Amino acid sequence: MTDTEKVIEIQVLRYRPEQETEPVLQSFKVPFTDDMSVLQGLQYIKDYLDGTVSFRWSCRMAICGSCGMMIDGKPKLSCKTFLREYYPAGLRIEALAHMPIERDLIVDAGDFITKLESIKPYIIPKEPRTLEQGEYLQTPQQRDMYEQFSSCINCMLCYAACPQYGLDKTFTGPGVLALMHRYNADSRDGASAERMDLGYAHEGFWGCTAVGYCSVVCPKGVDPANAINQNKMNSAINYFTRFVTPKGGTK
Amino acid sequence: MSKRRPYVRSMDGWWKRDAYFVKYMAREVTAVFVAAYAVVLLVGLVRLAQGQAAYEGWLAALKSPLSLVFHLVLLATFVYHTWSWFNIMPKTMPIMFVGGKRVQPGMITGAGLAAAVVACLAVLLIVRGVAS
Amino acid sequence: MKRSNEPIFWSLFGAGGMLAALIGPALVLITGIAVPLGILFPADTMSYAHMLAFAQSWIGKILLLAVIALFMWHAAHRIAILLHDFGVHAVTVVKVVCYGLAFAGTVIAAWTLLGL
Amino acid sequence: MEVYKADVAIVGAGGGGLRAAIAVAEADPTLKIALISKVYPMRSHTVAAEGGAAGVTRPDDSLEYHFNDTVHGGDWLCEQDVVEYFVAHSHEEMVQMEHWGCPWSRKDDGHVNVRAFGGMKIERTWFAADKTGFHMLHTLFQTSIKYPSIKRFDEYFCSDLMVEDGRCQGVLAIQIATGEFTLIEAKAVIIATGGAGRVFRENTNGGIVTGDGMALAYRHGVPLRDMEFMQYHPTCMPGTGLLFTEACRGEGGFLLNKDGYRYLQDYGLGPAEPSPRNKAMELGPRDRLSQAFWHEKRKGRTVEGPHGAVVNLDLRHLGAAKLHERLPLICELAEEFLGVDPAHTPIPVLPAVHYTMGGILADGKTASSLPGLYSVGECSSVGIHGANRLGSNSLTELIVFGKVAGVEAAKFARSVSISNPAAIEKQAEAARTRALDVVTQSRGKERLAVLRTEMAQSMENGCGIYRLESDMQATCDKLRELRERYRNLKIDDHSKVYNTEWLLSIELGYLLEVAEAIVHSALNRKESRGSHQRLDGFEERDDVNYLKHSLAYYTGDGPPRIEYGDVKITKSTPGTRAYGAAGEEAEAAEREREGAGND
Ligand SMILES: Cc1cc2nc3c(=O)[nH]c(=O)nc-3n(C[C@H](O)[C@H](O)[C@H](O)COP(=O)(O)OP(=O)(O)OC[C@H]3O[C@@H](n4cnc5c(N)ncnc54)[C@H](O)[C@@H]3O)c2cc1C
Ligand code: SF4
Ligand code: F3S
Ligand code: FES
Repeated sequence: MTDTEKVIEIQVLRYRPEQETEPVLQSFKVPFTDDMSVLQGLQYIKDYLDGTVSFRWSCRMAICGSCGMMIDGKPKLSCKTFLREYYPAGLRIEALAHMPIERDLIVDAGDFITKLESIKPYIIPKEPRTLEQGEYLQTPQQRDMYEQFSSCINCMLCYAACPQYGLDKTFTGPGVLALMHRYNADSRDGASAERMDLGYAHEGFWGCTAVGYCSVVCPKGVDPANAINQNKMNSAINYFTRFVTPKGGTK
Repeated sequence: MSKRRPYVRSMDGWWKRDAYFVKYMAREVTAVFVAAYAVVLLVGLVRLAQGQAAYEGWLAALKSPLSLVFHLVLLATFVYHTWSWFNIMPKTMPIMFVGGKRVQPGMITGAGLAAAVVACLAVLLIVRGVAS
Repeated sequence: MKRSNEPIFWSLFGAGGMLAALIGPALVLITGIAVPLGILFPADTMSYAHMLAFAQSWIGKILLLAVIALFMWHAAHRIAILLHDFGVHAVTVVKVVCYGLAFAGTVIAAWTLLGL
Repeated sequence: MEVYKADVAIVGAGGGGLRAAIAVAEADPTLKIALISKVYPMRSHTVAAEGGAAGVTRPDDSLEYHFNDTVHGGDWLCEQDVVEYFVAHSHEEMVQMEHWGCPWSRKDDGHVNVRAFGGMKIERTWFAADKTGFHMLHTLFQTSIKYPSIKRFDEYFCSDLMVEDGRCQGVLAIQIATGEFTLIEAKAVIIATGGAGRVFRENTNGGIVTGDGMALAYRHGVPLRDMEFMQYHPTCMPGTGLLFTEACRGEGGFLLNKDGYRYLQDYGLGPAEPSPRNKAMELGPRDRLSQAFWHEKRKGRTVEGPHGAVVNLDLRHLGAAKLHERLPLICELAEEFLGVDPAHTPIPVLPAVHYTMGGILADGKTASSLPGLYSVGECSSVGIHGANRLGSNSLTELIVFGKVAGVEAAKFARSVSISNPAAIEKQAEAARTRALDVVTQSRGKERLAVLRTEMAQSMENGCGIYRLESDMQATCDKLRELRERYRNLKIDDHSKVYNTEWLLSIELGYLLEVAEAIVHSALNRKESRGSHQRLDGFEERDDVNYLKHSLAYYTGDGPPRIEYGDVKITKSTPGTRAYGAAGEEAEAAEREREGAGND
């Protein structure tokens, strides 16, 4: 930390329900070095300037999904966004868009969790297997069909990016639909027909208008827009053929 | 008892918040021009059914400077439509492999745009061929 | 959960969008710019006689109906979403109006073509 | 106060807690499970584990090899009967994870692939690219959703255990969103709160890894075992301490000093060969590698970086394609945090605190000395890590012993009932006042962050890779002082909704007490073993006096009382830990000896 100390202005959108009726910006001056993340800037504020600033964080390595925020208006993980990118102009940090603010930079994640729970995010085996029979065989290519969609860290950046979710909270939303596709596309699973009940509904794939911003902001390359929109074709085919193909036919 | 009071922010004017949203809206707005063009053609068709005089009135209207400017705008929006259509195309396709290798999104967009160029040229050539 | 009827409209939207993306620019160029200006194409390309013959052929009828109707359904779907995006909350009204107009356009086009 | 009546309460929803919850649910679906976590389950630090999880898989591997690697690696301070159980059940638990959907990396024929890890004789580490912990945690979390009997208390912070009639009968938790308390009555309690790496300055751990469960059990008289053994991981990011997984070396990475020389060959780990050989050079055990770094630094052969001395982790010869397939997260970390592309430039690394080998005393079935209280995962000392954990054993520990904890706690819960609800509620009221006092009674001027920083620095000085009595004593004194100053905190935040400063100050209380247990256990162990290495006249292992577990007991405001417990030896008597060529010779000699004995 030898470089001469630079100072950056960080504006934080504060909201303390016991104090404020609506969010207000508060400005802090933070000394920083080039290897400091935005999260470290916030930690500096909390440690030395104002202990009441609240935010979530844990891993510091872009894998736990806690630290999503709007940084200069874009949804980002604060632990892998660096202060140097905003110098000398300074930056503005707000809670993730489209979700209710509980306090400061903390949003209510309850809706996301409820939706995640609703899609049966677990393997319902096509052919049950005992432990003695060992693992299911799955070729690397079969694994590739879903692996990308299983990389979701539940950071909700895509929810903050998706205007359709912002406009209509009944929409299941990008991250959770990507996880639904992750299980449907897994060669071990046999329950896509069950899950697709939701997929086929207005709250499922059809709530998406292919804005595509979800995939742009996703820090893990999940591409939820693809997970959703590739299913629209399947859903349409199923819609028109469901009376001729009596059972399933969803894959 | 609980002191919780979650604050819900307004969505008003959301499309102005991010350059990405502006681009998305531009893509959606092309639909208005597609509709307009369909109406122009529909009017032409109805005129055609009403007889030669009516139809030629329509043809004459197409030649007016206002109509020409309007069609130039239409052309621009149609080109933008084509570009944006194939740009989101990769999102609408399942993951594909060719020779064990994942097909990249750029390739799908490129192929789509190439197909559009070929189709447009074909239309132009066929119309010319038939007409002369 | 209730199955959405979107697939019907989405399929028409998709077909229209694809058609517009593939040949839309060429059509606009021909009917709206080149022919009116009398460039690139023979002067009588869109003459009454030519177009009448075209509209009376089966292939012509199908092509004209496809372009007009699908373009309209494509546009109707997007405009309905656009209105929703701009915060018009009367979803059903918007849909009835947009899809209603596209339906009307389709009927008129088909009726006219059949009468020729 | 809100009261929830559960049969089994589980504190912690990382890999260990989730596996235990599923085990309870499967053992008896009528049991009500309360799964309490201060963060949403998928934020738990299991998510950060990169490399993989061990389980004997290949035909040329054997349970005996895994046993020996574990016990030798642990410098014979392992409970050998527990290790035997562990290695025997590892593979089936890994298969269970596969059935639940974990996206293990595969071979072309569709079978699960295994990779090499440090200190291992045969490759046996199951992996999901370099996001193994992430995939295991999400698989377990998502699978847990299937069981209706699991009631989650997400973002509830556990502040105390309820002990009545000599057994543990519940926990008190703060709902972080409201600042209100919930008493969770339970017939059995499992602690699965993870490690305590945050007592040190430079570490690979997440902000939530603050030893909470250890401190809670400790305060209620359960001893913390073998706390002096803290694992340093040799390849971490300078400045942040973030981890570059051992799999970097498993895949063939080299460690180079400032002259580009593979210095490990100077420390009994050679000979240096171009491709990785198990249990040699870069694939030696973590304690040895971290110690070698320390010596290189003393010799002035490390590179000076902006955050102090580093060596280079060279992955260039693996090629971009393999790096992106096998180590994508590593590439991402190196590029984003350091601006280094590992395909073209070596990564600067240094050792940082990584894993807490010790923990809440637990028998082979995860039961503590307090009836009704169980522990699993990094917070627990079930006895398989000894003085130094073998890489990739702890993820497996989570699922093998998570299941055991669930089954045992379920059994116990069915055999008892809540004895005196009124008394428990009274206890809870008292505990609530204590927790609130941290804020309401704070009238001093000590800043939380200052105390935390001083503690972490002092722990690094006194309990680092090499230890001296004088330094350890200084750290003991410092911690006394900090515990004193802790009473005079200045808290800015007096609100209820998401008052994170309040929780941080409760956590600091936990950290300080766990830190004391660590340094006093270290000071009292007058020998060098595994990750506990002394330079003050106790450089050798002393099996006569110290083939013993240390047990730290809470004494209230005073320093912990250190006692010793026996180590269970079943089939491996203490020998020399040798790696590289020397290791192979030693092994051959042992085989001969054993062969002779059998005749
Ligand atoms: C960077 C890194 C890489 C690693 N790589 C490997 C590897 O490759 N292979 C391997 O075998 N091991 C690895 N490890 C070790 C292994 O990942 C951990 O030991 C293990 O994941 C710990 O799991 P756990 O379930 O015990 O705890 P955690 O996953 O840490 O979970 C702790 C849980 O307890 C909860 N909790 C804590 N305190 C409280 C409280 N007061 N109130 C309520 N809830 C509380 C937390 O919310 C969390 O849910 C690695 C560790 C790190 C740090
Ligand atoms: S899809 Fe991407 S952006 Fe959305 S929650 Fe998952 S990781 Fe985050
Ligand atoms: S941004 Fe939203 S509208 Fe669809 S493509 Fe992504 S979910
Ligand atoms: S702190 Fe874990 S993702 Fe940023």
